[in-house]
Parts: sequence; structure tokens; C-alpha cells
Amino acid sequence: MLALDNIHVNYGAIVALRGVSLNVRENELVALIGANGAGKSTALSTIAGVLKPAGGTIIFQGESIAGLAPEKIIRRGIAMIPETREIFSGLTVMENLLLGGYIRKDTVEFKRDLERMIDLFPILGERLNQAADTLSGGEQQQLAIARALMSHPKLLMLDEPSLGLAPTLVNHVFKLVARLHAEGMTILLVEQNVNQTLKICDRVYLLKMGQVAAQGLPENLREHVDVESVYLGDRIDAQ
Amino acid sequence: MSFGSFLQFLIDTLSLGSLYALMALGMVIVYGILRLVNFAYGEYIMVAGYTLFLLSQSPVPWLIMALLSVLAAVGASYLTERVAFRPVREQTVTAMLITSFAVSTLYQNAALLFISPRAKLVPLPDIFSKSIVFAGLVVPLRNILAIIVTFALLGFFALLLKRTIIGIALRAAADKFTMTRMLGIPANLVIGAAFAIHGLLAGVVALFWFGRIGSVTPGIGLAPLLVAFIATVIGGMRSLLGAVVGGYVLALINVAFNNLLTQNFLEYRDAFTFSLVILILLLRPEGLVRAR
Amino acid sequence: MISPADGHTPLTALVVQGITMDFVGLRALENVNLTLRQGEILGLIGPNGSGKTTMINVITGLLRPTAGRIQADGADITGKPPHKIAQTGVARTFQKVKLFRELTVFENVKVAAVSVGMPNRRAKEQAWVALEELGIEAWSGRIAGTLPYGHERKVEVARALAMNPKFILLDEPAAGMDEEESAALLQILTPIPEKKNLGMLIVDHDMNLIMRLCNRLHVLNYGKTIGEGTPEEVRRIPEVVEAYLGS
Amino acid sequence: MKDKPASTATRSHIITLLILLLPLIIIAAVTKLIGNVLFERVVITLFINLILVLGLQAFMGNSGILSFAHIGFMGIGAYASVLFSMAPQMKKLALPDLPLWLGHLQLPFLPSILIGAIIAALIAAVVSFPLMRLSDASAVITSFALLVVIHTILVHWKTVTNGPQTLFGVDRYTHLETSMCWAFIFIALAYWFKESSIGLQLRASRDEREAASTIGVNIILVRWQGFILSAFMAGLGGGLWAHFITSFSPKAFWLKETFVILSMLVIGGPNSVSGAVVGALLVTGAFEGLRGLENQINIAQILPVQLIGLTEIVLSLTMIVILIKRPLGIMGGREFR
Repeated sequence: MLALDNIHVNYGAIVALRGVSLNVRENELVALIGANGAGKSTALSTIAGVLKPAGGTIIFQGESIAGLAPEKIIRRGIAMIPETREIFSGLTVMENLLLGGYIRKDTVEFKRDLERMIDLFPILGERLNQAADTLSGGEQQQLAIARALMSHPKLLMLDEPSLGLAPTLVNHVFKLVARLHAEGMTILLVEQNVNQTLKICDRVYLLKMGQVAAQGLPENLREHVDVESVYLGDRIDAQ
Repeated sequence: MSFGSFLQFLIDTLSLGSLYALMALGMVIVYGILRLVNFAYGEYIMVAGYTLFLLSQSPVPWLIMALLSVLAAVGASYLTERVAFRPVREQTVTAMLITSFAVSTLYQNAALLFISPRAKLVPLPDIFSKSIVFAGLVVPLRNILAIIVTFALLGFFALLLKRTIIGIALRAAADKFTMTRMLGIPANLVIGAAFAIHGLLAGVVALFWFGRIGSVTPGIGLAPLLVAFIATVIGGMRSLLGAVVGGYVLALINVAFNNLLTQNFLEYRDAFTFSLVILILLLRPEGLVRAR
Repeated sequence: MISPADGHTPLTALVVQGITMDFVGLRALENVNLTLRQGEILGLIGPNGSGKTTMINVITGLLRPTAGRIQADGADITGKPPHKIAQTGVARTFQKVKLFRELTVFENVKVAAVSVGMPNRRAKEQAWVALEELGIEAWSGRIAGTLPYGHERKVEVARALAMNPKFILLDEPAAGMDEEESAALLQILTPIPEKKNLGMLIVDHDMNLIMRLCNRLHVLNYGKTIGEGTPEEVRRIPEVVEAYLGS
Repeated sequence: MKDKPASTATRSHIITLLILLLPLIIIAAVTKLIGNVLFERVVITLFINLILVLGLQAFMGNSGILSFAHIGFMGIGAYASVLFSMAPQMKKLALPDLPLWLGHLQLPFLPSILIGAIIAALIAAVVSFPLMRLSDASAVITSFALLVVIHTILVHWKTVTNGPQTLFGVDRYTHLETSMCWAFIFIALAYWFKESSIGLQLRASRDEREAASTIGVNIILVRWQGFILSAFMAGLGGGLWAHFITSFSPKAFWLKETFVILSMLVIGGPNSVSGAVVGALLVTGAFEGLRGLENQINIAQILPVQLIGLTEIVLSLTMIVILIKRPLGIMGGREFR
């Protein structure tokens, strides 16, 4: 469904991605893990059209989408929830959701979608007419996910959805992602909570310094790669 | 203060403030999204004025002329964005500001070259020269009209921004521009809409502005531009409501100065109001109404 | 290992006491205590969003803490403007490199020496020393905005060193570098604290770099301290492992 | 080894200054040879423009902040210098309401112009300090507000400015040689400031405000020092201009002049002294050329209407194209070397 081939991205003079290739198949939940600064967010932003790749190809459903503007990418069916969530703070919850469904332009369907979101996130239903900046961190994360779902994406990209959330909410987010996946959504997930991520994903890519360092099924990755060393460094006494 | 003079004061403030509020609102709509203080804003009023003048020989009714001149202001605003601002959008705020200053000069001198340096009379409907007598006061009808039209427009824009998808998108874009694009709202649509509203408000203000002064010159845009500057700073540069409040507050200050200051001091009125601008930017950089 | 006793006397330190930093609806730091001694390398680590950069911003005066005190070398610097703090001997680098793009590399480094009050001639000397320290004197005439990335980082470190600081705070000096580059940086950084008698605080995600470079580590999660100690001690603390890998 | 780069730096500074001065000397010499009064006026205008552009460059180029107030300080320098240089008999005619001590006072040209510039600098020092913490749009609006305030006062303070009417009877001091000398001094001054430790800190704050403050730059202070110097240079330019044109009104220190001077800096490139010089040369040349063309066409009545504003149109279009295609101006922020 989505295939990145040899993608290079530069941030000014910084080389953020050095030839990343990965693919996501229909109905899969693929995770990107790796230490901070490994290039996970950069990869998502590049797919979403916020960053332009310096080289390589991105094919989505058989068509090249590399370098398209963000407003075009979402129309192809790729929705992204940024790490910072980017809730429109002065707008109400309802208005945020309305913009989420902007590309659909169908009032009947909008009502049905809205009901579905309220079903999925009851708390948002209670706060529809409240300004979004009055929501708590966890509620804002739910709103960000709901807003992305409003566009009926074929591929949903989540960048660190558990970031900054209290432990109980972290569990909630993972359950939610697992549920969306179970309902058939194709998902590309970036997470730093490795243990939880490996429990729910189908396949995983490990990024290290802008490159794919390992990939495979979660259990294989655990067996063949010392994941802990990626995050906590090699043991000095082992050297 | 007698009831009569109070009423006079109120109507003066409201009618002047209405124009100021519309000016400021148009300024803030663009500023909120692009961080651009557009020096060419006053020139859209000039464009509307010359359109009226050029149409004055034609047989069309005044309302059509008015409509066409407002459209001309919208066109000028949209065109400027397309040709001059879009290519420098990615650059610094200062580069955009200088561009707008250059555009302003360009418009003014185009008017000098292609029309005339001399003042040209603008056609006005009869209703603008009529007055009504109310509670012992003679009130020009155009002042009442200005108040009504402004309130109607403000209501219209409040609805537009609150209820329509493009209005909501405009508010969202002023908050987080990239995210609006990631939801599929084209950047150029939002910015184009902002500049269209920018021009529309300038065009409407132009009708009443010329209603007060009767003629158009190439340099006519400066005074309303200054008004928009001050009102936005007073009200808060990032808040739409603030702009409207700022407009009325500025009118209140001006009308009060007119009534209170002696002739000697009145000459320095601009110096006073602009010192006030500096003071507000220093003491309360966000203006009276804070952005949410 | 440098222990306080064999360090240079008199021993001075950057002391952070009970710092709390609130943003609207978010507590970024909560009652954090931290000490950076001259001559040592302290690693400040923690997952994304744990408050590391906020801590550096608070110490260098870019943010004013909600509560708590910061002392550098005995002087209270809490709430002082950034340039005053810099002049008391606290230098830093940025996560996203902030070079003066239109200035030459030499000017970038020299201006730091000038700004902390050195006369022109000394500032020039100081700038050369710092450039040589990082091995980039050959680039001195280049306009900073045209440098390749690895060198930008080095210029930023040289700029901080040119201030002749007592404390230097490095925010992700190895970000965006490959293994080779980051190893080379390690070579350069390791001897500096002892040689210049300064305290070095490093934030980085490259744990291999951190584990090798630092004498002590300080771990933050959700703005709170969850562990302190030598690298080996720290990676045995269960909270730290959980913070990094999840439960 | 360590001294070598320093001495090459000094040499390259000298080379830069020579490259900048040489064309001006040639222009002045050619003007002297031709001996055409009209041409000489154009060249003097060029030198004065150059001084004003350099004054603007000193602040705007180094700090990156657009200032509209500059031409206001030019106006202050112009009026203030005239108050000191004008003969008492003339003052009775031109400014009859002056206070007695001022009315009787007359100083030679040089001290008058210097005092005028110092007054401009002092006023700038007092009013601008609190403004120096503002950036971007706020900074631009306040500097614009400052221009309006200065302009309003010049227009209405009849006692010392003759109000909106033309102030006449100013003696001529600024000739080809004087203006050229001043231009030389100002090129050196602007260059020295840019390379000085204050200028260096100011340029650092222009490129990265946060980083500058964390290496110890007191941004408000260095901006303020730059602003005062800039106002001094503008004030001196104003004094020289007043004693060249010999009769003028506050209209001369308003948006039109602001536009012309700003366009020179933007087209040449604000970040370097070379940019300011190139901009002043090119724009003055083009401006006077187009003006001349406009006049020829109007006199010859080739067109049925009067041709006005063509010069500004060409200038503003050039400016917009430069801003789009080459935002750092022709010189791109570099010096000749």
C-alpha cells in the first residue's frame, strides 16, 4: 500500500534520513521504533508532505506521492497526527472535528461520522461546544485522533501518541490503536514505548541514525536485536 | 454634558468608530495568518475611489457603481497577494513588510501617472447628503448608514467565521497554519480568502470614507492606513474582536480630543495618538483584547 | 574519574535547587535538584518530553522558573536575563543549531568572547584557541550559513568555549551525526572539562555516547528526577528502564 | 600563525574601503572636469543620499530591524542645524517668533551641522531605548509611529520650523568637495561600526536572537547604540542636505524620501556597507535619469498628459523583483574584496 524506497531527507544541513526503505501493507499495523533523533518523526512528516525528500521515491497505492503538498497527501488518503497534536486551540471540539472532515464535504456523512467519534470517544461528545484548549492532555490526544479519523483515511500515521500522557492514559491509547487496527485500519505508528508497541504491532522497523537498522516481526526483533542497547546504550562492561 | 451633546458624541463616536473597526478588522485578518502588516491596505481604498470616479460618467445606478468599486478593491487586494506577497511569503517578516511598502508606492504612483495628481470628485448618492433631525440634533444620514452597514457586516463576518467551513478554516489557519494544510485545506485558498476579505472591508470603508470627504487623490490611502494601524495595536493584533474594539476606542479618543483639546493642541492630535500607539505596544504588547 | 576531592580548588559548582517550571496546563519540571561540578561531565537524560531542554533553558535564563533557585559559582542567577547569566560563566549550545548565519566562522566564535567582555585582542586569541580545540581553524573564513552540518555543531561548541565558561551545557551535540562523526566528537569533548576546569552538562539521545562520556547521569521523566548515579548504576534502576522502554 | 589572519583581515578591510572610495573619487573628478552645474547637483545629491543610506544601514543592516524613523531624524538634523547656522537678520524674516537667544545666535556651518546631528542622536537616545526590545511587526509599527510623531511636530511647531510652509534663506555649505568628504567619512564610519565589537554583537543578534543573548550579548543595549549612531548619521545627512537645497519644508522628511532611501538599501543589500554604496549609486543614477527623462517628455509635450510618478513605479517594481529574486540585495550581504 505504502512503499518508501531509499528516502533521503535533509533538515537544512542536517541529514535526517539516509536512505530509508520501508513498506506498509493493507490492514497492517507497522511500528517505527528507535531512540530519539533516529528520524522517526522525520519519516512521517516526509510521507505527510510537510518535508520534501532530497532523494528516493514514495509510492502510495501505486502512485508516486513524494514531494506533494500536505493538502494533496491527505486527499490521497493519508492522515497524520503530529507529535505535538496541533489542536486548534481557539476552536471548539466540534469545529476541530468539522475541519477534520474538510475533504469529505458531505453533511449527512459528517453527522454519521460525528456520532461514530462520540461513540469511540465519549468524553469528546460531552465537550463538543467547549474550546479545545480547555481539554486535558489526554482529551486533546483523543481529539487529535478523532479529527484525523474524520477524513476516513486509508492510512493513519500516529507520531508518539502516548507522549506526555499519564501511565493509565498510555494504556488507553494503546488499546485504542489496537482497536482501530482490529477494525481494519492500516496504521503506521511511531512510539517510544517499545514494550507496549511490540505487543500490538504486526511488523516493526528499528531506525538508528536515519537508517533502518533492523526490521521484522516483533518477536524476531526482540530475539535478534538488543533493543535495550538502542535505548539505553551498550553496556560499558560488555565492551 | 447635556443629553443632546451626549447623543451627538455617541453618534459621532459610533459612526467614526464603525469605519475604524472595519479597517482594523481587515488588517487583522491578514496579520493573523501571515504576520504581515500590509502598508498597501490604504491603496485598496484609493482603488475603490478611482473606480467610483471612473464610473461617474456612466449611466449605471450608484449602487452598482458602489458594488463594482468594492469588487475593484477586492481584486486589487487579491492581485497583490498573488503577484507580490506569495513569492516572498517564505522569507522574513521584514521582507514582506518592505514588499508591502513598495506595493503601496507602486499603486500611488500608478494613480499619479495614469489618472491625475489632482483630486477627483467621487459620485455619491443623494442619501449621503441628507440629514435627519433627531432629538433636536441634525444627524447626517450617512453616519447612521455607516453604523447600520457596519453592524450588518460585523454580524455577517461573525457568522461567516463561526458557521461556515471556510470561516472556521480561517481561524484555524491563524492558529496553526501547517496543520490546516495537513487536513486538506489548501494554503492558497485560506490566504486568498483572507486577502479577499481584506479588500472587501477596504472597499466598504471606501464608500463611507469618500462619503465624508467627497473626492479621491493618489495619497488618500494614508489616513485610513494609519487608522488601521492604531486601532489594531490598541485592540490587539492577533484578535478579530480586539480589532473591532480597537476601532471604536480609537474613535472615542479622537472624538474626545476634538471636543476637549484647544486648537493649539488639536494640531498635534496625530502626535498624541501615535505616542499612545508606542505606549500601548510597550506596556501591553498584546493590546486590550488578548488572542486565544 | 574526577572526585571532588582531587579537583581544582576552590571547587565551584552550578547548583539547581528545587526548580519547578509550569507552562499553561503543563508542569514541565517539578522540584528538580541538580549539581554540576567544575571538572566533571554530567549527563542529563530521559525520554522525549521529559524536560531536559526546558532545564537548560531555565538555567540559561531563556525561561524564568516558577519556583526554585539556581546558583552559579556561588552567585544567584535565578531570573537574571540570559546575557547576564552568560557573563557569569554559563555557556550553552542548542538542540537545533543556532549559528549566526551571515557571519564567518571566526566571527561566530569571536563574538562570544567579545560579548562576555573580553577586549578585542584577547577575544581574537580566545577564538583561535577555541577553533583549534575543535579542529576547525581551517574553516574560519567561511560564512557560517554555508557550512556542512557536522561542522556547524563544532562551531557552536567552539563558540561556547570561547566565552571561557565555568559551565557548559550541550543540548544534543551529536544529534543528526552518524556513528563515526559522533565518535570523533566524543574524542574532542572528553578531555575538555579537566583541561579547562569547567563543568560540562550533556543532553543527548545517543546513549552510547552518554554512557562513555559521562561521569554521572541524572535521569528525568515527566519533569521529575527518577534516578541519579554512575552510568552503570543508572541503567539498573527499574524506573529508568521502564521510562525508556515502557511497561 | 595566530597573528597572520588578523593582519590579512586588516588588509582586506583596507582593500574594501579603497574599492568603495575609488569610484566616488572618479565620479567627483569627472564632475569637476565637466563643470556642468546640473550634473554637479546630481552628484552632490548622490553623496547625500549615500550618507543617508549608510545611516540607515548602520541600524537596519546590522540589526535586521526595519526602521521608518530614520528620515524623521534626518528632518530633525536639517531643522536643528539651520537654527544654528542661519544669520540673525535672516531668522527675523524666516522665523520671526524664535526665542531671543536662538534668534541672535549664529554659529559656523560645521558646528551647526554637528549640533544638529547630536540633537537628532539625543532625541533618538531618549525615545528609542524602550522600543529596542520589540521586533518584527511591532518594531516596524512603533518606528512608523515615531516618524508620524516627528513629522506632526515638524509640521505644526511654527516657531522653529515655519510650520508646513517652506523654510527659506538657508545658506549653502554643501558643495561637491564637502559632500564627497563627508561621504568618505561616513563609509569609513559605517564600515568601522559594522566591524566593531558592538556591530559584531548586533549582527549576531540579527541572525539568531536567542543564541546571541545566551553568549552574553545585551541585545537591547547594542540595538540602542546602533540606533543612536544611525540617528546621528541621518541627522548629519539632514544638515548637509538642508545646506545644499537651502529651502525646504517638512514634506521633504516623509514617506516619499523614506521610500527612496529604503529602496536604495534594499536594492543594494542591507547587510553590507558595499550594498549601501552600490544601492545609492545605482538608484540615484536611475532615479535622476528617469526624472530627467520624465521632464524631457513633459517639456517636449510628446504625450498628451503630464508624466508623473514613472520613476517611483520603476523603482518600486525593481524593489519587489529584488525582494523576490534576491532578498539580500545585489551584494547579497557581502563586501567587495
